[in-house]
Amino acid sequence: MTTVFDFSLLAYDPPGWGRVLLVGFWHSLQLAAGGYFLGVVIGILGAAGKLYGGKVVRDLLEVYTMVIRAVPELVLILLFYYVGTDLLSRASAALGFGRVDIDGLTAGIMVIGLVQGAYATEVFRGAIRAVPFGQIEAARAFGMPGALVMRRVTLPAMLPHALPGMANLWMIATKDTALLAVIGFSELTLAARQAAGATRAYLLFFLTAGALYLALTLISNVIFKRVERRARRGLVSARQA
Amino acid sequence: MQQQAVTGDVTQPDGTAPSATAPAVEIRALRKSFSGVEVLKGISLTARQGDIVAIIGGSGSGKSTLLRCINLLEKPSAGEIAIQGEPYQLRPDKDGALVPVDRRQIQRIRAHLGMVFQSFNLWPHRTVLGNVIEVPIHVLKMPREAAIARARTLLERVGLGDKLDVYPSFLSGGQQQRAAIARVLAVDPLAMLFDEPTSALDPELVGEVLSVIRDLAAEHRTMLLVTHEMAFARDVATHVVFLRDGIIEEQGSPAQIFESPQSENLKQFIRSVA
Amino acid sequence: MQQQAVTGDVTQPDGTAPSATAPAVEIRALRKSFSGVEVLKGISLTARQGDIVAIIGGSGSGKSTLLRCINLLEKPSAGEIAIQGEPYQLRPDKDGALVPVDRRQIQRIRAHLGMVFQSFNLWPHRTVLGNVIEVPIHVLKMPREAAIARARTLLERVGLGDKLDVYPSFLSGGQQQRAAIARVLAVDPLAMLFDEPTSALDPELVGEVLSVIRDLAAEHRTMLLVTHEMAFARDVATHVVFLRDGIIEEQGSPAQIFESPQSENLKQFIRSVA
Amino acid sequence: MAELDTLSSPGRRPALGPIRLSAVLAQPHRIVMLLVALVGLVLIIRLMDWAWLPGYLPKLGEGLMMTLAMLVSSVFFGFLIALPLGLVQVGGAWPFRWLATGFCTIIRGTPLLLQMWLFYYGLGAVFAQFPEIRGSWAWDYLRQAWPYGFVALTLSFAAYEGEVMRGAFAGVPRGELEAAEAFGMSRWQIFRRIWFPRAVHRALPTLTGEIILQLKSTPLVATIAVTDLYAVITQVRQATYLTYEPLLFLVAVYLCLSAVLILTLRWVENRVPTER
Amino acid sequence: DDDYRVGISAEPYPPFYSPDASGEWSGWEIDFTHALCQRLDATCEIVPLAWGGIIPALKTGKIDMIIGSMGITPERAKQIAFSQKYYDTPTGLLAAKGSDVQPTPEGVKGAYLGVQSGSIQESYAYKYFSHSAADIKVYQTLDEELQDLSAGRIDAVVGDTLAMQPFIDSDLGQACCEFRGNVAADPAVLGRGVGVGLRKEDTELLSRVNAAISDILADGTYQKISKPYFGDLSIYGD
Ligand SMILES: Nc1ncnc2c1ncn2[C@@H]1O[C@H](COP(=O)(O)OP(=O)(O)OP(=O)(O)O)[C@@H](O)[C@H]1O
Ligand SMILES: Nc1ncnc2c1ncn2[C@@H]1O[C@H](COP(=O)(O)OP(=O)(O)OP(=O)(O)O)[C@@H](O)[C@H]1O
Ligand SMILES: [Mg+2]
Ligand SMILES: [Mg+2]
Repeated sequence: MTTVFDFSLLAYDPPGWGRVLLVGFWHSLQLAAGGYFLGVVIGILGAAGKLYGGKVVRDLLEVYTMVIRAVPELVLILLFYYVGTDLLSRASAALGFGRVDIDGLTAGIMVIGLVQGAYATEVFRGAIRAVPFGQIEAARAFGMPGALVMRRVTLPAMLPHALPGMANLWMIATKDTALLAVIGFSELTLAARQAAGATRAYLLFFLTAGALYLALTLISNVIFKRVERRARRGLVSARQA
Repeated sequence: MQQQAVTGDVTQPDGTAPSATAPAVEIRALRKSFSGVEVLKGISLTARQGDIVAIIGGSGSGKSTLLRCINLLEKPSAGEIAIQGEPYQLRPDKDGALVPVDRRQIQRIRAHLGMVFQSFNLWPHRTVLGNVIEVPIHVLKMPREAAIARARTLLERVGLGDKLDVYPSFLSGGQQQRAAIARVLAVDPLAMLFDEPTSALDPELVGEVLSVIRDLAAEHRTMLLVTHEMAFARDVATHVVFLRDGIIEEQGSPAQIFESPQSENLKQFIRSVA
Repeated sequence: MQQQAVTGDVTQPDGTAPSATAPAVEIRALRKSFSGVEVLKGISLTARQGDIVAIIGGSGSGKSTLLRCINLLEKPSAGEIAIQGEPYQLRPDKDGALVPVDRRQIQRIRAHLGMVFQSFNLWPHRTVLGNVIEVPIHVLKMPREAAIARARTLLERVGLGDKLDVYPSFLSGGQQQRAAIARVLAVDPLAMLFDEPTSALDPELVGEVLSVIRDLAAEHRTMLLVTHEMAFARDVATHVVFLRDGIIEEQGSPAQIFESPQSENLKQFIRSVA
Repeated sequence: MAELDTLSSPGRRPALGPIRLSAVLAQPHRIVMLLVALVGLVLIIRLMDWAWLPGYLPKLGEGLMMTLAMLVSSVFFGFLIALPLGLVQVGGAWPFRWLATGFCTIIRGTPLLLQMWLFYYGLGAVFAQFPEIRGSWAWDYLRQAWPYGFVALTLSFAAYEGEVMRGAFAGVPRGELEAAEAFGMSRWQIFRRIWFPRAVHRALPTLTGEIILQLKSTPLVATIAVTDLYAVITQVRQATYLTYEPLLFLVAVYLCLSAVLILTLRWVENRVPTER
Repeated sequence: DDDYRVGISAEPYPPFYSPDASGEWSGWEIDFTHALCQRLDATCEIVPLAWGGIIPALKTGKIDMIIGSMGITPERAKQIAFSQKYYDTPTGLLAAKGSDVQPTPEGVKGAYLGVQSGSIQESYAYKYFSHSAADIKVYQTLDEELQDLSAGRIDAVVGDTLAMQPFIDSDLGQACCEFRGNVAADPAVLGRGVGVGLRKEDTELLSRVNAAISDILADGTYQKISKPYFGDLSIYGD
């Protein structure tokens, strides 16, 4: 092997490995987006449960977030991937639906979503609590049903408070996809490793993958900044800024 | 709830019997405890259509709690409340509070009770116009176009015709409170509830808001108004209710209350705020 | 800086010529701009040893800026400042501000100018005692034992003898400000500079701090004091300086300033704060 | 992951220690939940296959020591690097500021796993090409895997904690520094006596969260052939072909580690005065 | 008409299976799988999985067969069923040229050895070499082992001789390393060749797979598949 990079290895068409990397990157994006979306859904439900739910719901959610935040993502991924999908397919078999087949992408999305969900729960809980209670009370005083209050007032009003946390979660989601390399899901990191193994150009492929991740982070940063500025339009600090 | 049995029925300013208009808000034997401490100790009160009831009293006397019970933002411990003749259907829960039997009844009634808060509580993520059309569209299911047209008129009326697309946090306190009033007017409320609508405002802004309320009073809208502005209460109220320590200690026309207070406490209160 | 040439030299309360004590703080033709806007427009002022100069004036008149220029927390744009007869050696930098020629001279002089801030600015990572001994030990190189002994006496004196090992954030505002005063006293300052030392305090705590300053005044310590407490200024100051719009519009004994103000602006200012 | 400190205030973590045990038991539904958990635990112990555990205990112990060694050393050295990283981003000359910001952005913007592989397989292989390096004393270390894991973990911690320190340095109230200046302290004295201790002080409360996050990053070293706790469990899984037991055991160990860490750090935090 | 999901390891294992630059998996075992599935009258999908999770994946139904150079060992046979062997490979030791490592417990004294995680060679190395070797480093892939061997970070690799062959033949391999021969046999650890892994309950599939393998061996397909990869070398063993 040489230290001089052979950039022809990155060409899109074979024998270049560009396509493999891009497909891996695409998988990473799908994973991150799917897991993030699932996490946001779990997070909103979890936050609502923690704030408005019964004692038992609250405690269970507390256990969920605590376990997720105390156990390494890598371990959680293994646990959810092997144990989770096994339990799921056993449950469905027991219910007479036959074995469910969970493909790698779905499993990966579920795993990342569950991990993200715990953090998102905390993000949304904090954000909802940052909404002055009077605004929610005003909505109730106008006869809005609970779900409508949530949809029309609580969620949009908490968005500016949640966005910084949500931006961070997205960054974490994109990076956590790399962990799925460990269960053999061919996302960007594993693709880079396979390419590197086949060509022995380790430095080249890992640096390329790193650049892709970094580009994703930087672009996401810009987008989130924009969205945040938009969401903060109505807030006082927007005036000061 | 039987009309004639209502105690503490508000008498007309001239001290004659109640006029013939229908009751808009009726409260009977209302009690409210916060974790064991009784804050309202049996309040009965009727406000008829067009009545403007000023609720006065010292700090902690239960004024806000009374007002908040009227649209069930606080769950009473005992008693009955009826809006426009329709009593809330309540049942006691295990903590001893009265909770709605049917949430939808409460929501339906609430939609026609406009509450104006001390701290405005506009929704900061919507423009002024957005705040005003929110409830008509999403709760009252009014067509969007109609809601906007009406909101424009109302905002024009409270002097915010040029602030439609501004976000609330860019308004002064007085403007925010006027927007909040417009938001309440947009549901064409059976009764309006004001909880110290000017006490969070700088002195120079109070006037703006009071003059808007004065205009509303001139239209004979039913209003219940907690206020510390005695001059204003005397001026616009048709009835004044003096609350002390969770009971109505005295009530009557502004003239009765302010010129010839009976109880020692009311006398002292009027002295202290003068 | 020549003594006799100083304009705006503060006259004695009785209106006679300046007493013979040496000047502690001399300011001559001081100007200060913030990004092009001139905030101090030529201030000349002398405070002699033992003088207690109250600086009054409306918001934004430049009081804080003047005080902060005295120990060079703000870099003046032009003018001269001397402490105990020693002028700061300054040279203009490219932005037009005067910067120290020799940092160490400034540091040496600063160590003997005690500044008490409106917001206390105690160091929260040190106990009250730690705050007071910090400068004596690390700047003045006093032996630790001596510094502690002195700090104890001073804290005793401002009424914090029992709070030595408490962290500042556990003190009330008034106690924090008294600790800040003790911290300043620990350097045995040639002059003390107070910038609205009570305006961040709740009304009931103001008295504590003022009484400590009053005690210091009785010892004839040189003090320059920005304050909004007119009664206090009249009471303790030997001279009062009225600042308006970056210039000294009027100055004199408290009696002159408060009983027979000359300028229209001062009259209005005194009316407005009364 | 500094970004998470906004999410997980460790101070608000639920009952983990004896401190809140009474509060836990005061609520009847918690007793029920605790009982359910206990029954579950007993079932797990009784019904599952734990025969492998005694035999692997020594290895697990070694793995645990490796995990802790990685954690402690990377936190320690990472923090040392984070201090200048934070400082120059607040008050440094522009080349340093740019370098520090760039470093933090790159490390925080790419997966740690990838960094680890880059260091070990990429850089490590480059080192091997130079006979000078292969001949030197350093080779004994460079040929091993743990130095690369250590470096990757340390740089990662430094980058995330560097962001925290940047905020901490920038957040020291101006007035406190001005007070020091007004007393004639020199710049170096202000830095050493006020600015620096205050910044560290402000950063401390977030440190617990950062350390927990770092603990959670340590198993990644297993992927470059460092035998930490996770790697030992991987060996167990491959030797016994058990799906559940080794993973559950691993989760339990990490839960305990986190709990112990949180309690220790909270204890340490309580010795340090904080602002109200 | 049947659909089977065939698990291989996501860690490339040339010449048996590895992804190429187009992302497709190819290699001897991929060809073998196609031949097998043809005889089973089934469509087979290749599913790359982490080696460490491949047996759980089979047991939980994520895949239906493992055709991934999995040695038939008694330990594994407790968990899953194996078909008859379809190839056999000796375990050998490939050492760096400068070192004097030999494939015996005494021969590896003080050496850094590399093995692949979860492989039979790992078990073997732990059983016979762990006392004398300086360290046994566990790698995720054989590629990385060979990479580190050529880089000099380990002294020898204990690996599948056939899998190491392409490297040994390459310029890089020629330059750096030498094959030092096979280790002493121990079927209890090294197993009885490589077989198709199946769920224990799929007995019907097992017999069909066994029949298909016999077919492939008998009708010359086996030689035809092997030729491009191994030339005339017989990988079936005896
Ligand atoms: N949510 C609550 N929980 C517990 N106690 C409450 C709550 N709300 C009000 N109280 C108590 O009930 C009493 C009456 O409160 P309320 O707010 O109705 O007084 P108020 O007359 O509106 O006073 P103010 O003029 O200060 O607004 C007070 O003693 C108050 O402390
Ligand atoms: N750092 C700064 N940058 C720009 N302008 C400043 C700065 N500090 C003060 N100013 C301006 O200088 C003018 C004088 O400010 P200064 O703080 O001295 O007023 P003051 O008399 O102390 O007022 P107050 O009574 O409100 O404290 C004000 O117009 C202020 O806006
Ligand atoms: Mg109130
Ligand atoms: Mg000021």
